[in-house]
Amino acid sequence: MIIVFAVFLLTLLVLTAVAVVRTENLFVAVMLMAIFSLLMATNFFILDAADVALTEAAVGAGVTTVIFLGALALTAEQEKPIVSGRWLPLAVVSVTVLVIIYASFDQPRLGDPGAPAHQHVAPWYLEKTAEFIDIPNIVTAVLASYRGYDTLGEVFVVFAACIGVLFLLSVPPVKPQKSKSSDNSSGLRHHLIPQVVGRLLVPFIFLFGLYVQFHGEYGPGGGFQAGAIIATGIILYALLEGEAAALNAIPKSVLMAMVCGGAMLYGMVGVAGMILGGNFLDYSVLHSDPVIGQQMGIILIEAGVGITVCGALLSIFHAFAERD
Amino acid sequence: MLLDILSWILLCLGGGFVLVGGIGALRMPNFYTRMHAASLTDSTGSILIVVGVMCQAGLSLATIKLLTILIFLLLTGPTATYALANAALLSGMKPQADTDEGRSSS
Amino acid sequence: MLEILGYYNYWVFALVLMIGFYAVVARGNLIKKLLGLSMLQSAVFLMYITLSKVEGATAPILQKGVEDQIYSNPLPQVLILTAIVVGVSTTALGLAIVVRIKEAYGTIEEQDILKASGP
Amino acid sequence: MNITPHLPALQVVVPILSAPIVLLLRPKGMAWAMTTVTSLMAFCIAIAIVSGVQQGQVFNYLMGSWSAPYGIELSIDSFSAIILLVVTGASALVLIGARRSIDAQIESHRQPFFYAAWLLVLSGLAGIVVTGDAFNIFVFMEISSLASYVLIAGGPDRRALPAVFKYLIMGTIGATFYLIGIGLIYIMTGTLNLADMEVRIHEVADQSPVLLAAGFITIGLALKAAVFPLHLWLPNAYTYAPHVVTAFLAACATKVALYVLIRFDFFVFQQNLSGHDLQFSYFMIPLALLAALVASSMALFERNLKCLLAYSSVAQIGYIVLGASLVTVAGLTASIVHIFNHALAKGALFLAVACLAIRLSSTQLTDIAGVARRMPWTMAAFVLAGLSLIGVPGTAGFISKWYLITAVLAKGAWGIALVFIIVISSLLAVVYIWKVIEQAYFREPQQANGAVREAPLELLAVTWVAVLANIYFGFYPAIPVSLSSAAAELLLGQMPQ
Repeated sequence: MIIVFAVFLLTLLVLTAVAVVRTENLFVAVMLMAIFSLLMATNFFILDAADVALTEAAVGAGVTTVIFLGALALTAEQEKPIVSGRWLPLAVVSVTVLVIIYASFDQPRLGDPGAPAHQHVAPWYLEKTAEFIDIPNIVTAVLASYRGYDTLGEVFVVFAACIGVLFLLSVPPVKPQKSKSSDNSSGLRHHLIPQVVGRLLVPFIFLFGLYVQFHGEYGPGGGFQAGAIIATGIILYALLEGEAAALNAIPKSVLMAMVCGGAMLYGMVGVAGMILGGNFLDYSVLHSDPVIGQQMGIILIEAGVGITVCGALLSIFHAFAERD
Repeated sequence: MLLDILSWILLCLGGGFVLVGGIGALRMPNFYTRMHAASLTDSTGSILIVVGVMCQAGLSLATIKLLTILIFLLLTGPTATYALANAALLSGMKPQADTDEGRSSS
Repeated sequence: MLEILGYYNYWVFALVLMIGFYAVVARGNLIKKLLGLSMLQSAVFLMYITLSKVEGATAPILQKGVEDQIYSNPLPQVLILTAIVVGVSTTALGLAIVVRIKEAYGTIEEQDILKASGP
Repeated sequence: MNITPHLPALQVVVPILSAPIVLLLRPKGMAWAMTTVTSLMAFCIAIAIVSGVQQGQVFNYLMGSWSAPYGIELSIDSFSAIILLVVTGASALVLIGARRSIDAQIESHRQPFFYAAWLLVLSGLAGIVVTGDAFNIFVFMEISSLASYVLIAGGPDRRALPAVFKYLIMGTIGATFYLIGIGLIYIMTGTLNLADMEVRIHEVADQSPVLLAAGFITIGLALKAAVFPLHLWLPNAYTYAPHVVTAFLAACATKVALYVLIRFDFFVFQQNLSGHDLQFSYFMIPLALLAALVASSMALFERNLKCLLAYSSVAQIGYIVLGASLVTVAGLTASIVHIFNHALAKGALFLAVACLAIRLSSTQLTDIAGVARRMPWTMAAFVLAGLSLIGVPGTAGFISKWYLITAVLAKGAWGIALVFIIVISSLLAVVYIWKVIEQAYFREPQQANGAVREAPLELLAVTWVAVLANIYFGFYPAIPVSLSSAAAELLLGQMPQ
């Protein structure tokens, strides 16, 4: 039964992808892209990847769409029809599809427990996590401890994107914006119903974000998801009350401090491991009991990740929204 | 057993509503009628489905989570519909009784 | 049954990958190119998550008191968590560049930019 | 605490953790000082690593103390050491002289972002080089790429923006292809650790997913490395970037992508895929030769000095690929020595261009007419670095050309044809360098250039340091050559022939 559902979803995914490419209205394309991300998230969930599904839904469907819309408001909504040269790319693309599909016949079939990918490294994680780290969510354990260095890198990717957007958009706009947009930026301020409902929702979104942050060791969730969820909560607040109110609540300097502070927190936990006699990012030396040390380290770095992601996404949002 | 049957009835009903809503969104002549079709059935459908799933889950933590989801859906769905209609109205799309014109414009 | 789904997943991966690639290469609109780019990345996510699935398994969250439960492979999921964040970072940076291009050239169509910066 | 075993981690951690600090520093003028000091520290760490490697020390570092295939392992051999030297050296040297040039091109309130991005590029590139984990390479590749988009987009010319957008698109496609390749290998082997992969891929080497993975990884990295014909992003990106950024990135960004390409291909694929060496040669040699010829000819017709040098970079990447695609120890040695020497020569040339640009505010060839009279030291540096690029004896460029030609000749009859093409391409280099020299020395200066003075002292000084390094390594090539030949033997060590 679930397979029929999965096939249906995947087919829908391809159709959505085609629609995104074909439509000439960019607004429609961005909305379809959000649907595409949601479909993708559902697929991930069917394939047992709860953490990834949560992230894709929060980041892919939520934050990315908001950023796209922010950029659309500053650029154009309509795409010019293409004039020439669509056959060569189509030919290249078709050949590549055929090659990839051909190669798929040698791959181990889906779900085969005997596939090499499930034989070598992964079983070790599944077996040893209980002993070394003792948290139920193995994805979090791998993310934060076994491959914590990757995650450090990832935090700095977000950091790089954030400073990049701020750097690029710190140039004052070349031409003065039309006065029409000033009405837009206050968003839904004059609409009673969305405002009331929105105000009701915002605290619960924060609560859910914190739950995802601190429940990450036990269930799906963690720093990225929590950071993205809390950021969307604040973005909702900004849409309801206007850009200025959100900036008033959390000024840009605080956002900057969050971005830098979260990244530094992560790095400092790693350096602390080094100073206390372990290797970089070795959390077991943080406490006399290595298992508790690992757990402490994971909670700390997840907090660092959450703070940085939240601060970075909000900084990026404000950088786009301000230019309106 | 009885709970199981009840739950399946609710789930099927909910699915039916959502399906009808989808058809409506496709077949209705203009923007406001389409939205109308989609939003009403969507709310009803989601209530029925969530209650159906709650029957399956029995008395557990999952039921409380489902209840929260239900409350969220009931709050956000109509609000989103309202915001959408309002935005459409503000951007100059007039509701029309004359369906023929609506068809040609949509 | 799962076998068919296995192949189907890979084929969808290939199709979506190339649809995204087509959008990047053949479309002249810069925002469309970025949409294509994030589709391209999503396709890769699908491939990784597909290969993490194990038949009859559940999500890799250890359950207390349940014996001989099999779990799906956590490693590709971790990699994709990282890759999703990398994807949104790239998209955000790309959009910032598009906004600047729009301000500098007044257009976000590739041909018009070439025309404007040509001579 | 003993620092030596932590050196591989510190190489990345020091610059990466300085980036947030640079952003928070007050007053903002401190950003440059902090960045330069950090970069110098990274350079010192690299020197310590190189001296350790030369004494036969092997650097392996387990991140988080998790043993190798489970955690992430950093591993440094002589190949990584020489690239580290190039990356950190280029960053430190350029930064010391960069301050005025950056002040002239980037507004002061945006500078902290710029310097933080610079540090991220540095740590990203260093991170790629020190790591022994395939996915970790992807993560650090994205850090360095995103940050280098930021650096390039900092240029005041609006044409920098479309150029950097193109770079972003092609760079991301490259990274995504690389990711697909790793995924396919992971399906077949279950590991991400390069050393482990090398062992485990052997059993599945002939299956189509592995071949597909080899294709995806090679194309993806070739995109990042601007291997002809995937170099389309490079000329414009280098031309419109801030001048010192061009000097830094031209010296090391593409080189690091080439490093990953060579490492992956020789470490993982060559030893396990039957016939891969021949496929690699047949596929890459024509591309390399075309790169050398076509890009050199493109450089001939360029009117912009930076664009000319950027095309010349594409041609030089052709030489590096050519050496590697011979799949012999001599060829690979030539290739790695050339990575080092080309970084020296191109870094010096772009620094000289930065010197010119700070006074002339344009890099069009017509605008530098007669400038040698006003800026004799700058142009002298340009000439010497140009000689090194061409490969005149007594400069570093000669050493790598010599190794390359020796390696090619060892291939027998058709090697002579290859030498012929190398010589033609070098002659083209003579012509395009001469074109610049002719403009600068033998044309009447334009009226507008009347007030032009010699470049600021610190920028001129680092330019000359780079030029003197070219000459020094031309006469005493022991360090790069010994490291490169050790690296080449290591990479080909377990080859059957």
